[in-house]
Amino acid sequence: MKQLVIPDVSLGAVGPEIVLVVTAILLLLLEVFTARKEKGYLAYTALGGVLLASAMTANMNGYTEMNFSGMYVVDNFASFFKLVCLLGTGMTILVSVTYTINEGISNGEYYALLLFATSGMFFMISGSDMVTIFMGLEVMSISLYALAGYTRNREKSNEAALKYFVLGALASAFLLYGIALIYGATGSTKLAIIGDSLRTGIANYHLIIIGAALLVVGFGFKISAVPFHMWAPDVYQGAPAPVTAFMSSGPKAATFAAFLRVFNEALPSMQADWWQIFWILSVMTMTVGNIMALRQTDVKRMLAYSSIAHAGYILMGFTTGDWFGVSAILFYMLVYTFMNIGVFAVVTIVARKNEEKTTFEDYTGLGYKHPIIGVTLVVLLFSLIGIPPTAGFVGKFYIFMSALQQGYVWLVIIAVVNSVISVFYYLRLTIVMYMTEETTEALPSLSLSPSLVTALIISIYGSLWLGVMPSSYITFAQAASLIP
Amino acid sequence: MTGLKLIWIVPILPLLGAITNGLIGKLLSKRAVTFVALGSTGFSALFALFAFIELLSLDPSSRISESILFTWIESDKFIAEAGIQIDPLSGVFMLIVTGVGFLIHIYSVGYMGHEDGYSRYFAYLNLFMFSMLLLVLGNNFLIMFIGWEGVGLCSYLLIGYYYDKNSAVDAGKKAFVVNRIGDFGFILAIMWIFWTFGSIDYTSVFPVAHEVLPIGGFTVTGITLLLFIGATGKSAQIPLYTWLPDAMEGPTPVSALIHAATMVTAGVYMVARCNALFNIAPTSMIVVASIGAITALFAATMGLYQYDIKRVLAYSTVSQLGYMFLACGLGAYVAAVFHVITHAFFKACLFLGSGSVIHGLSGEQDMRQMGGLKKLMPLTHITFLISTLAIAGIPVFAGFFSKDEILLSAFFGETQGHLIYWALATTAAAVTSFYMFRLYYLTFSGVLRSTDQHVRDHVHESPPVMTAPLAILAGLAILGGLLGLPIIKDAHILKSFLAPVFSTRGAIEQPHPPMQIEFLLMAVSVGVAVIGIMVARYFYYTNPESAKKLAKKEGWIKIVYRTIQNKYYVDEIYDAIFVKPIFLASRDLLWRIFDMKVIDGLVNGIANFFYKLSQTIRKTQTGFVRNYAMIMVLGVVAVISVWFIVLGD
Amino acid sequence: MESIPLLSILIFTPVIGMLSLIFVDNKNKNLIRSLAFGISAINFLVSLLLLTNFKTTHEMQFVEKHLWIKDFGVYYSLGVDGISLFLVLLTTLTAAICFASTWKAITKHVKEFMISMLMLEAGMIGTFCALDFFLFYIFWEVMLIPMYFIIGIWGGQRRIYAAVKFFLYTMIGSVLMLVAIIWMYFHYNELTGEYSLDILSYHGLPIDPAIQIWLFLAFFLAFAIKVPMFPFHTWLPDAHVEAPTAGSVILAGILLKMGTYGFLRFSLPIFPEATIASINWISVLAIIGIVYGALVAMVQSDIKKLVAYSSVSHLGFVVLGIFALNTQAIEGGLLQMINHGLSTGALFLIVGVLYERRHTRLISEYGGIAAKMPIFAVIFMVVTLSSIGLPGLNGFVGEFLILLGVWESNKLFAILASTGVVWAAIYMLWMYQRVMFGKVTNPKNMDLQDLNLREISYFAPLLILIFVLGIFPTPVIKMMEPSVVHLIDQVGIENRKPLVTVIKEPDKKSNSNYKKLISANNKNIITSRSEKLTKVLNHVYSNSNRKKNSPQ
Amino acid sequence: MLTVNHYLALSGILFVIGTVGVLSKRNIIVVMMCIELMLNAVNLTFITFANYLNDMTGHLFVFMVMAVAGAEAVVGLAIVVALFRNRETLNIDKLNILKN
Repeated sequence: MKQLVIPDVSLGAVGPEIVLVVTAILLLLLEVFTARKEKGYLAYTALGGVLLASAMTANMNGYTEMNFSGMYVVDNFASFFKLVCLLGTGMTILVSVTYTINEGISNGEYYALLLFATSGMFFMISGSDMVTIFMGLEVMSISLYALAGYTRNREKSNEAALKYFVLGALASAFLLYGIALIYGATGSTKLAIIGDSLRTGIANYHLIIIGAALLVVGFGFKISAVPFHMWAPDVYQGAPAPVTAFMSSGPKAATFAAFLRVFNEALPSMQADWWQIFWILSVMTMTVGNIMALRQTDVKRMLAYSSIAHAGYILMGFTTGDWFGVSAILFYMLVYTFMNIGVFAVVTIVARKNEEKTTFEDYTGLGYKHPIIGVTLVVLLFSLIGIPPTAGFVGKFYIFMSALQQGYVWLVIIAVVNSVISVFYYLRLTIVMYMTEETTEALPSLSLSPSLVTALIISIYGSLWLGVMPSSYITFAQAASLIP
Repeated sequence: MTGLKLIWIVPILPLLGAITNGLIGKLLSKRAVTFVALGSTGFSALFALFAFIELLSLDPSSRISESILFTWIESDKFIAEAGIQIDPLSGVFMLIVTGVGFLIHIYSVGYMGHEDGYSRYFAYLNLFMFSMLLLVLGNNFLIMFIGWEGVGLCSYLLIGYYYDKNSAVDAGKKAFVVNRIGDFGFILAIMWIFWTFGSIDYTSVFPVAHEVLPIGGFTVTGITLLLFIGATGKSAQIPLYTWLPDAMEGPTPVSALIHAATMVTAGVYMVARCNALFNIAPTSMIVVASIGAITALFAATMGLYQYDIKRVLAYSTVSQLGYMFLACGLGAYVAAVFHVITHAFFKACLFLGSGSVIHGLSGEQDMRQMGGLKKLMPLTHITFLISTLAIAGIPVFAGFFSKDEILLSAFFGETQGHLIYWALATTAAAVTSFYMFRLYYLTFSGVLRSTDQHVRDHVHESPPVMTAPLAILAGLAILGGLLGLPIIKDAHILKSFLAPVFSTRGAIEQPHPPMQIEFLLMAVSVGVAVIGIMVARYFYYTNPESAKKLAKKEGWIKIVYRTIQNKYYVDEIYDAIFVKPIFLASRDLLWRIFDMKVIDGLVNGIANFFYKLSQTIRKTQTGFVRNYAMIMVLGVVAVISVWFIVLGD
Repeated sequence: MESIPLLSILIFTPVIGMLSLIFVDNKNKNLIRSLAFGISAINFLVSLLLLTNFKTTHEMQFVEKHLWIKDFGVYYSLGVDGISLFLVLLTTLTAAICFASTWKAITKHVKEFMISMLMLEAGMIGTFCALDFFLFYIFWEVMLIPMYFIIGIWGGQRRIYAAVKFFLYTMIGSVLMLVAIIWMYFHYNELTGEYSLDILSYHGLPIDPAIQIWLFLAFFLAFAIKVPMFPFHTWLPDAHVEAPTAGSVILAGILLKMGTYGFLRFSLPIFPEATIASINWISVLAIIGIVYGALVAMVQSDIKKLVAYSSVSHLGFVVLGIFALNTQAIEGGLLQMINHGLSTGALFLIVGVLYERRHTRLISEYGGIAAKMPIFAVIFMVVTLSSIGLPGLNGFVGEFLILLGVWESNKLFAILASTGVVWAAIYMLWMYQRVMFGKVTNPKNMDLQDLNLREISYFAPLLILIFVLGIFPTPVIKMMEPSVVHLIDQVGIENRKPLVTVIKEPDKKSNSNYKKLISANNKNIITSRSEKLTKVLNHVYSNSNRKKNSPQ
Repeated sequence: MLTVNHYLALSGILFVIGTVGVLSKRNIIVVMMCIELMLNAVNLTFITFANYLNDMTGHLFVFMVMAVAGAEAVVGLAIVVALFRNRETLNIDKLNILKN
């Protein structure tokens, strides 16, 4: 009778996750016991939880440890991504404080779901075993399905949630099938062991290929890479604005982390094969994302395509497959989160009650009526295009450098042409804001709550300060890129 | 020696006059403006005289003095100083410009008295004096070029003085553009000279010209031809003369000063100055001579049937310039300069005379409206007659001596085909005397034919301020000849004075025919002139109707009459060949089609391509979940198959 | 004097001015205008300090170098030499004049306009002084944003089309340049072992000529669009016609010089073989630009478009001069850049004056203005003559030196280019005649009042400079000479010694098999890392004792 | 005698049937059932491999998948209920407000 061996479990490593989950549950309970009117402070408790978690992850920086018998790893790479996700969640909470009150949606569960999704992301990021990654992915996805359809009375939101659910489930089925095949071929689901067995060479190589391809599909769906991006525009447009902001930053970062970890740890020996796949994926994603965004009339939908395009730029970092490319992805992800959530914050402000003000025409004369919002949006847009002194430029510069270092000249040229195409639709917004003759009816005054202002300030800080003085963040990203 | 060092004052004074009149002219009274203008030109003339006398005091061999003010452009090896050089040639021209210029200034006071842009006129005139002096006194090609374009600018401004008249401004623009075409050749020549000699100063280019450049070589011919293009532009020779007749739109004193005496002779000065280059480029000499001769005759014929008094004089200037270039082409630079001098006197006098006629007839320029002014304007008549005799080449008058020298050098020249030049020149002389006397008889003899009553009873002799210069110029037209009279055993004053400038290596030896052959030639030329006068007298004095009958006759005479009348349709031909096609080509071909359609079309096309592409791809986003799922599954299949293909190679 | 960071002051005074303007409320427009003008005037005076203690050597002066991004080897390094000194001065002068000239022109959103102009000024000065590729690229693109807004917001009817076209044209060029910069960055690392983006250390870097051509083309496209050279010029007329007066003055005065400055600072010294190989086709393009620009200018009915096409023609001269690669031609080119800035800047101010009075730019609308506005007529005449290149004024000196230099390198090119001198006279004088001379046909022109004192005050500096540079160009040329001679030595192949220690000779690998080589050495990077990984794992399995310092 | 390949083939077929079901079916509930079918197909593969490699991870994974499938079904049905309340239809082709 084998003696029961209790595996050594150090709860310290999973401290941040625990904090998040506990806060989420606390929120659920609190919502039941508090009266209707002062629901506001729930958001701030959620924010408190996020800040505590980020404090804990920050102090774990620079400390690497394999935990839960090889299923959960804590290293610089993980803590960097976790901080990025926390940043995304924190800013989303700030944006959705007034949103939830205006829309009259009960905000207890809303923040709980946000925190659950973030904890799911954490598991994905630190998972060094397929099981953990899968579990993290599912926890995140399911809470996002619920969040997407949170404003029940809106048809768009329901439709978005359903589409996201059906296609998400389909994608995770493919992912699972991939994991199963790789498990079958290599005999384990631990990334390190998969990597070893691949290096030593295994019999049925075809199984591995199909498995890896299915992995690419599963993860590709989550980051909306092109053949699997169809859900993104509809879901981004349908879901409530703060949720879209959250969806476009947090989950993407987590999926990239898992993607990187799986492909750089488990399947490095096949790098010679999968860089072509990523090369094609990146080009397709960039080009389709940018071209589709050209003729959009709805700002949220345009931003959906722009986030697809940015996923394309990030995929460029994959093709290199060396630490320089990974650090480029890390830095770009950080900058991207700042920019994207900032833009969605502005969209939320302009959309007002029941989100009907999201077409381009609704932004006419915004630059003059609300100079602060106008300038912020301009800076964020130019950062999305990648014009210097903004952080977007440094991010793109870094990614192009990593690609060019490996000699992918044509990939960079295509990316560069894509960013010129992207100028078209980003500038259309500035044209509407500043250059068209103002319509007679005055734009109603927009409510600027302190939390929204803080979110905007953070995004401006991220877009400009990182653009001017990025060196400390770059060193942090480079330190984090060495997956042990 | 100090006089020569201060030579700078001669050009600077008119410049100061121009600046004062230009900037504050409006505020000053008319008297003050006159004082400034005349003062500056007067003193400049005075200083020019002192300098010239001081130059004479030097012994002939070292009659040259340079004074450099500052370095204008210095870039690595290329150095262009702002320097003035006075030597016999520039001395002579300086005197003409300042002398005749001063007289014309005095005349203009009377002529332009009642104009409102009075200060503007004198500002431009002084500026012209400055540029012309700079041109003549410059010590390197670039300074000459500044003067060159400066005079072009002033002629543009002065021709277009009556800027509310569109025809005047058009004429000004035409003059500037045609000059610019000439300058295009000149500037290329300067560059070529710099890169062959390493410098553009006269003193370092001319002495070594014959060593550096092989005689008749490609470079020297190229340089000289380009220089000559510049000269034709400025001195209105065959290809680029069309601007001079139109330049008559400007006020008459302007025509007198610029388009008779000084500016147009700039080309002759340039060719004379570069004689060292021209002498070693025989082909260019032939080109210069032949263009000179052809222009002489061609322009003379065009002068035949003009009815505007100033146009006749304009064509006669073009033809006289032809003579000067013919002389240069034959190597007789002295004869050319001599003719420049005499021409300056009598042509200025003719123009001012016609000016006083026009002034008298309050603006009437058409000869058919004139006549019988002999009695009404005696002084103008006398001076006009003297100058007409001078230009016709009647002995005693200056014209005869200078023109005769040119004919002489043509007759005895060594360049082959020189006899043809002589024949052309002589016939041109005949035609010249004919149209000059036609002009004389139509304006002064007979009875006043003017139909306008106002003109008829306002005919008056011009005030002394206008007739005094006329008298002086008429006097010079007579005495001018002395310069060339071979009194002391063929020691032709001017020749000996200018000898050092023109005695460069390769200069064509001037013929010294025996006395009697010289007299024979003189007789021929005088005879030809007299014939011209007689014919003119017959048609326009004895029986005026015959001229009209002749004009009516059908047949080939009509055709000839018509073509000459319309100046051989040269203007229309130029328009058709150059102006219209370039304008239309650039408007429709270059701008509308190429710029708009091709380049912009391409740019907008690419933008539309992306727009259409995005339109088509957007259709795939149908909104149906099942389509999305289908594309996803296809994506999966694609990824797997790509992976296998990749693995395959 | 060396201690004071003059160049940073020059760049950041407008930025500070910009920020201070934000707090001025929108209402009192005159305070905003005078503040903006004050700032740019101070900036101009400060830039004069540059002139006074500029030592005529070819080395960079007023150099400032601080570490900026450690990981990319990017430094915040500024410096000025003979080539860029006068362009900086031209920038500060034109900017100051622009602020003075837009007193009446811009009425709506004055604050935003002044902010954009100040940002533009900072960007331009930065581009001229940057000595680090990264910094240069940042300033190069920073200029785009304000110019886009200036054309887009305060422009004419088709301003949006013109603004977007301007933005895209410049963006495509500069983006390809970015790819070239990054490529060279790694090539530099291969040769010398360490990372640097400092422009000067790239001078004379041995690059395999086959690749050098591609890099040269990338840089050439960026600068050719900016110049604008012949095929890429169609954005200029649109941008000029639609931009407000101050915008087109700055656009014509300075932005066009970025392209030619780029050739001098980057294309010539860094890619000498490629430059020499491509002299001919570039000169042909330049000549086409000269003749084409002039001919099309002749037939324009809108004054601004005419002046825009004349800029294409003038800058064709400059490019021709630069690629003639001898001292006279390049010095002529540099001088012509300054002269063009002055004369075309003045021309646009003149069009602005006319537009302010009659709100139309069509030549047919005018006629006989000389009678009504005599002072204006004189100023307009002087500026026209300077832009035609009348000797004695500044235009001639530059053009003559260019043609002189081009004559030495290729006679035919010189002859063809010289026709440009004739075309210039034709279209400018014809335009001048139709606008100023003739009778006053249009009733609206009857009561045009002449320039007031303010307007004359901002024309004065330009006119004085037009005369001074025309008569005394030598001091300016003397200051440029050492830098130009040094530049020509760099292009001359024989005595070019790389400034930087080259570890190994650049192996002649062509670009295509570059990737196979890369993916091969990529494997060994990964394999080395995974050994480390397995060690960690064995450690975990072999002894399951707990880690020492788990994060309690 | 049933070898590993047979089981793998079966699970592959099941997986394909599930995918085709998702693509073709109009009723949302049926689509969800097909997704469950696909997940169970994957479970089958896991068990075959776990048995073949006689290693416990496979079996562990199956439990995880079942738990996830359950959670997913719950949230999916909640969404469907909300959707039905608004649109009174379960036909997936009716849901195309958000397009191009």
